[in-house]
Amino acid sequence: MQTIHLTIVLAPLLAAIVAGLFGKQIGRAGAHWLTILAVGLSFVLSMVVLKDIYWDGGAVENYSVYTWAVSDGLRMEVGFLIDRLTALMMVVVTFVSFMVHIYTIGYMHDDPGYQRFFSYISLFTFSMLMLVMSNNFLQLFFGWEAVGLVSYLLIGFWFKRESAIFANLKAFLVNRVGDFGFILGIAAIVMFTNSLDYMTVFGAAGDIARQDIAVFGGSPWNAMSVICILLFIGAMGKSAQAPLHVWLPDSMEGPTPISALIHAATMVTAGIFMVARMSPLFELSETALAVVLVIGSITAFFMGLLGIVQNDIKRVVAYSTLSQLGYMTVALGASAYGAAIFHLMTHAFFKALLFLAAGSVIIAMHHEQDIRKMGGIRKYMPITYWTSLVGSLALIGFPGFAGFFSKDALIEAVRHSHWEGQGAVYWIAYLSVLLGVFVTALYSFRMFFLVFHGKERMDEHTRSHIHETPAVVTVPLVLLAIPSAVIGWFTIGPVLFGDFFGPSIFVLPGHDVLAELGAEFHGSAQFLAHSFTAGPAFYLAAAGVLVAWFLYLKRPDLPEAIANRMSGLYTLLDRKYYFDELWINGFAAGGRRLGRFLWTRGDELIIDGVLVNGTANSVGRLAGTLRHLQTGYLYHYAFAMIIALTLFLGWLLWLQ
Amino acid sequence: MTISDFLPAAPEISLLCSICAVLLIDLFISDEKRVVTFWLALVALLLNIWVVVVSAPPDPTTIFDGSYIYDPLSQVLKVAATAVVALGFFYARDYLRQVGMLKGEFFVLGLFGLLGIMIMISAGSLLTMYLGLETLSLALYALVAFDRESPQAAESAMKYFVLGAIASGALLYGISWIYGVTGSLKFAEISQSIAVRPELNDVPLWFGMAFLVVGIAFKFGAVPFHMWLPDVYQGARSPVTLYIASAPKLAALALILRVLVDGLEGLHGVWQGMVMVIAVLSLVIGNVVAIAQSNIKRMLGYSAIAHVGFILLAVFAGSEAGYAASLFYTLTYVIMAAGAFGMVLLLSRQGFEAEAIADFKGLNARSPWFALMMLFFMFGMAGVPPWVGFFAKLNVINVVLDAGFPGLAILMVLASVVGAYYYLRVVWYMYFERAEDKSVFQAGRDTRALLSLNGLAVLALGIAPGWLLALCLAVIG
Amino acid sequence: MIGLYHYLTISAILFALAVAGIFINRRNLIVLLMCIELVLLAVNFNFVAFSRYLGDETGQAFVFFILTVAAAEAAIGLAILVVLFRNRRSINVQELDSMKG
Amino acid sequence: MDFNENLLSILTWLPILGGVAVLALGDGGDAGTARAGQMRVLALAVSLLTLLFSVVLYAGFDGATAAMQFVERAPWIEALSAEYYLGVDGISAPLILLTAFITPLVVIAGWDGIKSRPAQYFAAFLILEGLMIGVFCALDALLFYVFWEAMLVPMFLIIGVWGGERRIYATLKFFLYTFLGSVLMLVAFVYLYLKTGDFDFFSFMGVPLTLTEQQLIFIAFLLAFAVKVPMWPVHTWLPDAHVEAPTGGSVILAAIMLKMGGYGFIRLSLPMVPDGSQYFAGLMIALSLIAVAYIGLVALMQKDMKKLIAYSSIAHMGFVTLGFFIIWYMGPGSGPGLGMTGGMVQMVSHGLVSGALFLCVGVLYDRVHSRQIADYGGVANTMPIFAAFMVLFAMANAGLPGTSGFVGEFMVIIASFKANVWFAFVAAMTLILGAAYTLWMVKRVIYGEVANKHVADLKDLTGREFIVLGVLAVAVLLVGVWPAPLVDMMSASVDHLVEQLGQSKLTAGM
Amino acid sequence: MFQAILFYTFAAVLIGAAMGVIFSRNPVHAVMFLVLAFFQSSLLWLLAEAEFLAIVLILVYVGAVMVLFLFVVMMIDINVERVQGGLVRYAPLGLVIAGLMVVELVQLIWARSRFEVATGGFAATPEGYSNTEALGAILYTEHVYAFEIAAVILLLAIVAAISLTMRKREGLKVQNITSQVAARAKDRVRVVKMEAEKRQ
Repeated sequence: MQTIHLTIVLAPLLAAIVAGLFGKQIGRAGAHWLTILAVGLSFVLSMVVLKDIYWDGGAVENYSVYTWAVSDGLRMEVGFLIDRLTALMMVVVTFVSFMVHIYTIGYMHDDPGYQRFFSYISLFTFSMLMLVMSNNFLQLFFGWEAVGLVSYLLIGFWFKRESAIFANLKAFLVNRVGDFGFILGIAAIVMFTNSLDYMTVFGAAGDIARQDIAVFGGSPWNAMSVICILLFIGAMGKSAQAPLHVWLPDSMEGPTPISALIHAATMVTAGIFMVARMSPLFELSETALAVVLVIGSITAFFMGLLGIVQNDIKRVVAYSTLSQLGYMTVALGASAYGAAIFHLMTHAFFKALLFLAAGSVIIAMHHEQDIRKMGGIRKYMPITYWTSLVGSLALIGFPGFAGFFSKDALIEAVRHSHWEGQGAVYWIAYLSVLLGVFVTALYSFRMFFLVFHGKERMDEHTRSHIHETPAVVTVPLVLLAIPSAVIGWFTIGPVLFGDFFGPSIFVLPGHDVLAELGAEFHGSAQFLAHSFTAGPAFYLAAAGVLVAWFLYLKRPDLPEAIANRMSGLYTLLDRKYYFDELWINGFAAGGRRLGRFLWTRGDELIIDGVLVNGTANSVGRLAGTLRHLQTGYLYHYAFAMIIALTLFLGWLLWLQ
Repeated sequence: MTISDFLPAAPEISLLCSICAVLLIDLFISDEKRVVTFWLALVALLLNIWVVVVSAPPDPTTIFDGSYIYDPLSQVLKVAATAVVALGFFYARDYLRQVGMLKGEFFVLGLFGLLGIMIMISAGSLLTMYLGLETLSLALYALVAFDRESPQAAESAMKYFVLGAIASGALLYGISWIYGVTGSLKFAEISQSIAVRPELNDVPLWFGMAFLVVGIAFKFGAVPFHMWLPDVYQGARSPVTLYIASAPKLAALALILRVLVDGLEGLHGVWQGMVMVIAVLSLVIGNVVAIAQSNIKRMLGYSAIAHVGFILLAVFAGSEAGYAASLFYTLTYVIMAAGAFGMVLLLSRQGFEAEAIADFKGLNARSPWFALMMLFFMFGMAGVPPWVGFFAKLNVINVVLDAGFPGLAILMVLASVVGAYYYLRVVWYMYFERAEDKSVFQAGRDTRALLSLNGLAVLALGIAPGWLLALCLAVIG
Repeated sequence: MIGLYHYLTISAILFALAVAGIFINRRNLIVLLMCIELVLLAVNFNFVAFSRYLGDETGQAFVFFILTVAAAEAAIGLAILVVLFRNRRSINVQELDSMKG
Repeated sequence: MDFNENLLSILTWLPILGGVAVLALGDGGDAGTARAGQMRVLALAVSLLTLLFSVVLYAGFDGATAAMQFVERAPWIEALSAEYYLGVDGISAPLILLTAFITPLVVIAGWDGIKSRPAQYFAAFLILEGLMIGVFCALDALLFYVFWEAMLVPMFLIIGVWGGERRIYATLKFFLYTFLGSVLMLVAFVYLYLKTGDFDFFSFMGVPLTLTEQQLIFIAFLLAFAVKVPMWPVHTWLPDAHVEAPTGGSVILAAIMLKMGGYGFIRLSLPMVPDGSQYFAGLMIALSLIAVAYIGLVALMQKDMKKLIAYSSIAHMGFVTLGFFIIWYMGPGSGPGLGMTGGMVQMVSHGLVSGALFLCVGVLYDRVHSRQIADYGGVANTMPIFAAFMVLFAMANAGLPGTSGFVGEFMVIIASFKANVWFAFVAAMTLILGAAYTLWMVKRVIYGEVANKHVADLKDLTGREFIVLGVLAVAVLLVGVWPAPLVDMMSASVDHLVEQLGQSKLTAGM
Repeated sequence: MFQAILFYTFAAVLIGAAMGVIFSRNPVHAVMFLVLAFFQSSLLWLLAEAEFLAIVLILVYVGAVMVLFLFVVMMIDINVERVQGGLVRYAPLGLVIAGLMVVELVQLIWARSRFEVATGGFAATPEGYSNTEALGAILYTEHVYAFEIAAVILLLAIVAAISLTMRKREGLKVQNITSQVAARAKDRVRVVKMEAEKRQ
């Protein structure tokens, strides 16, 4: 089994290295064959692993591959922890990645950086696998940063575009803000346990929770809360939770397959995965869970709102991703880790689908991304149209589609998570997720209608060239559409309520909402039926679709009127709540101003000018002054001698 | 008294004979063949070294009723002085030939100066010391004025003369008081009577000592009795500056060791204060003012003042290790100074005096080897290891700290940082600037070899300073 | 009675006058040379007085040597003066400042 | 053959003698002559031979013991009881390897970029290499000091002769600054010598000292090492020196010379005056953290690539000192060796990464003759291979896991959290600042449209440049992926040091 | 008593003469004052029974050295007017310093030194004492080394003075005996045979 694990990880890495270093030699076809084979191999083997651990009842494997370093009692290892959570993530990651690889052949067909691109996405697959398969914090952090690096490289893939290289820098830096918290969290863990190993740390969780840590002078905080919040800051960065979400919409500057792979399906869910993985810690800090809950709900609702006013097709999907990530986070905060992971999985399929479909549209539109310049392309691109519809329905949680099961379960979980002392937090979370359903439906179908239905607003030249994209594009669409439609039906039972995760996720008995739900769960059909009566979610979604239909197909003049009427709100949304301004003009510019001040005033003026050169110049001036004592006149010379002699004599005579 | 009683004084006697021989032979040499005088002088010097070595009695002895001392210290100093004078003559020869000043007087006066130095080194009484000092001084006055056509030389000679005479006057006045209080002129007896009659350790003797210190400080060129030094270094012709800058420092060291240590060791507590003030002032003024100089001879003059500060601080510490440190410092400094002025001479030629520091610009392009040698001298003087100047300074820091003056030690090192600047400036001109002058050196092969040897010695002594240090400790102890 | 102290005092006054003469005189170099002679004279007074006080002729012998050296010194000093005068056509002390700083 | 008896001497003197040979044989004035070519080959051969011997050192090194290995001992200056005393332990051995590793790269990097007096250039580097190795080997304070100071001379010349526009100002500042710092160390050495009677490091470590003495000695050492590291506020010589130095000079300066300061702290300050170090640990930590935050911000605003990297070096070296001094704030049994190991790994890593970055800048400078960020843009279009290297090293500089830059930072942050939450808080800001200044530079230089004609004319890496950067890249990744061999080399010595620091040296009755 | 009067008289004149040396504007006058000062000193030394030195001072010093001074002063034709001035401005400060030095020395002599001074002045010389003889005795025995050095110094002074001042003056007509003796007729006389001029 260990060989399989290693193969899963190393196959994409080797492919990435070969494609990256010897891209020229192996050629375009060589690059894509090599990487696709490698990722395909990983996918197949991941399935083997999943099968082994789920169906064949294989044991959880936790072992170290090699010792990275040992210092003063702290062992830093590289190793794997393969349990059901991991196995599920591996399958998701490799599957989506596999799809994206295939899709890329078509999407990047004419790009000069073809081999480089394949190298990057293979490298990404490796990094993501390292992240999810890790059995310790060091490797987790490695994967965490490595996926960030690849994300950086891929957002800036078209490095000639000023907007792209701005976006990748921004993405990296905002992620670094999260990592800042993350590494402090790891440090805090090491402080209390002197270990980086998951199992050791989880074993010591109870101890940590009983300890305090003095952060501000005399007021000690609960150690576990501090650790969990710090770790969650990392998750906020990677999973684009407000206010660290600003990088994700901009990351759409990268090629679309990347948006699908990294910025929708896999990397951004790393934070969700991490929190789920750390559930033994988070469970012990209700403070931390409350923070998670609030951040998640804010993201879920408010980021969704932004999707309504966006006109770039990919950005709409991106804001949708933000919102969905918020949902997952809310689930985490409600201790419904399983629901979060479940939603993560379904989301991976349908969001990848949506992105790839959007990409397909973009290809057809000759890289036009503005939905205001589209419309009515349904008839030109039937496959894209239908798969998009599946994706959208899955996204809004239309009953029966994958997203429905996961989202509904999630909302239910939040509704049940009303445990003691949560008061306002509970209501914020619950209302956010509910209203979010409406918002999701609204923006999803706004986009859907604007793109595929209604008037054809593109120019003549473009229209004459619109046609369905080639098979390498459409086949992954179809392959992704199938699970998007049906996977929820099959998997909700086992994954969510069938104790799928077993010991890999730890929930305190008092927090276990999923168990509560599970008690009422009697099969997918019943769950489906139940949704019409259990809560307003379904109706909210339907309302969203209707409103979208009304505004964008029936009365396309209305949105503008509304925007004009409520210009304040519109501007607020249009400017994305001014978060960009806060980060760029506030922190970044402030940092630069401070840097300039410290440089010119501190370094150049005070240290260099006054202290260093000042000293040197004073010595020079002193030299200039003292040399005038040497007047050249004989009598002054004699005078000096005599005065000195007289002073010596006086000293000896009177003072000695 | 038989002739063999004079044997310890054989070096002085033989040198005087050599001088007379050179003086006479020089009369019969035509100007074209004047270089013969140089070789004669060189032979005289080599002979002198030989005599110093072979005539040494097995044990320290005194002759002429204690007026003349032979001890290992005197032997070392005499060999060193003779050697650097020879070095100076060598460096001077090509220069003098090029500027048409190759005259016998230069060598004769130089030999007379050496004789004075040797007399001082072996002086056992204040009288001999004074006479030796005058022999040296008179020779130096004449040497400074040696270029009769140069107004600057004459001016500096005049300054040197007048101030030197005042200093000798002060010295004599001090001697008279010491004579009056102790009733003797001989160091051994003075020291003896201070030890026997502690009541002598009082103001009258201190006054005498103070006047003596003035004289010594003048000879060393220590602040505030240093004013003559930069002018003389600058005004004299470069070979003369070389001469003044090297061997007489050894004489000054002998002067201070004989007078303050052999004679007035009992007043150590009193002269320590004076020496410290003088040393500190020298250190500070010398290093700081050197920065402002553009004439390299003048700059080296100020640098000499700063080095004297170090030497005096070593003496100030007042231990045997301290005296050894001062001896080590002086010996090594003299080697470096000779080399540095040798470089100035090497660069000069007919109608061109390489006196400005700027004249060293681009030397690395003209002659990498000699640029390297100058670099050795400069870093050596700056006290950067592995050149020997570092160990000289290290010893001084060592003894000063040992004497319990950490503040002085810190002052010393700070002063050497300031001092490093002007040495670096020379290096910077040689290596970092473009050459303005492209001419080739005209010095003979032998001179160049000697100069190279001089530079390498500065490095070699720095890498293996142990034997010299041990020697210094041995001859002092 | 007139004794050691009186001679020493004369010597002291002469010494002080001589050095004062050196640094207040900024006219004629020859006067400076004469001041130096005065310094030596003061020293000689001390030696003679101490020699008599101690009853030891060494002091007087020293004076003898001082006189010899002073003569030699004067000869060289005057020679330098002559060289200087030939070069500069002046022996004004105030004009001897071509080197400074 | 068995060189172990004199291995350290060989490592020290081989490059020096090689340098002297190159210098003596000369180059006939400029780079074009056949003689100059031979000298290049000779210089490379000597540096490679040294590298070979360093491999012998590595092979023979026993990581399990904290004792000095390959010890050589001979009398040197008997009057001062100074000895020719060499030896290495886990603290110095990695730095020697680093030195031996970097120098051949520098020689290759300067292969034909140096037009004037190439022989002197190569000789200076070889001599410098020997002296630097000497510093790391010396166990006698006087010998140490001699190497320490002598090192300044070749560097002074390297910057001054082959440097840029303001080279004279920069090199004088460099020399005087560092000279000022080290002379006080000399005074401290002499003071200790007077206490112990010899210059043996171990005597210095063993002698009891009062707290006042320790404080004063610490300050004297501090000035020497803080200037070298450099620590805020005595860092301003470094940006100037780096900017004006030729590429090789910058590389050596950043890669090895700065390490001298860190080495000094760990070899001298900590074990010789533990109580003094403890007394000043707060100050040291504060200065280190200022270096991380303040200098990080300053680096952000630099317009000159070399200056930016120079400032980044200062910030990174802040981690080294932070790692060394947090030990006093960590409770017993909380693994204080971690910070120290982290600091030392950071030294090695920074040597590789900053050296590589300076080489990258040198590659650009050789082609365009500008170091200004504004003169570039879109270099990736014309130099894709170079861009890949540059991004890799930039990432390493930003401390990306998997590269060497991460290892030390990670350890130090972890350890400093144990000491105090806020130490770690400020230290971790490097994650943001380091990425910000490095990647912002990358963005402006590497990415974007081709900015101007110069960039359009750029040629990608030559084979030689590729080898140099490639070797460094491999090293950076190797250390990042598997630092254990490096860490294991150090661990015994670090443990020993930590133990040593636990014992106060205060004299009884104080 | 008589001795005291003599002493004070001579001393007063001596001091006066010394001041004359310092303050006189004309160097010739200064030399004359200096000669006067030497004479007074000589007299004072006679009072102290240092006869030999007193005589030597007059004979050697005044007779030779002072004449040399006078000679140089006369030789160097100095414009007295031009070298005046500057004296007054610095004189006060100079005199203060000199005064301070006198105060120090006088305080030392009279208050701080502890010589056992017989009230009767210097101890009387023994019967039959010859100052000259005594001096001679030690000069050629105890101080023979110093004596030799003094001789060297005089030699040095000769060499130095000659080398500094002796010069070959341009246009000075001297005989060169060697060349005169070595002259040959053919060097001096050239017999030329000239062609007769052609008639125009």
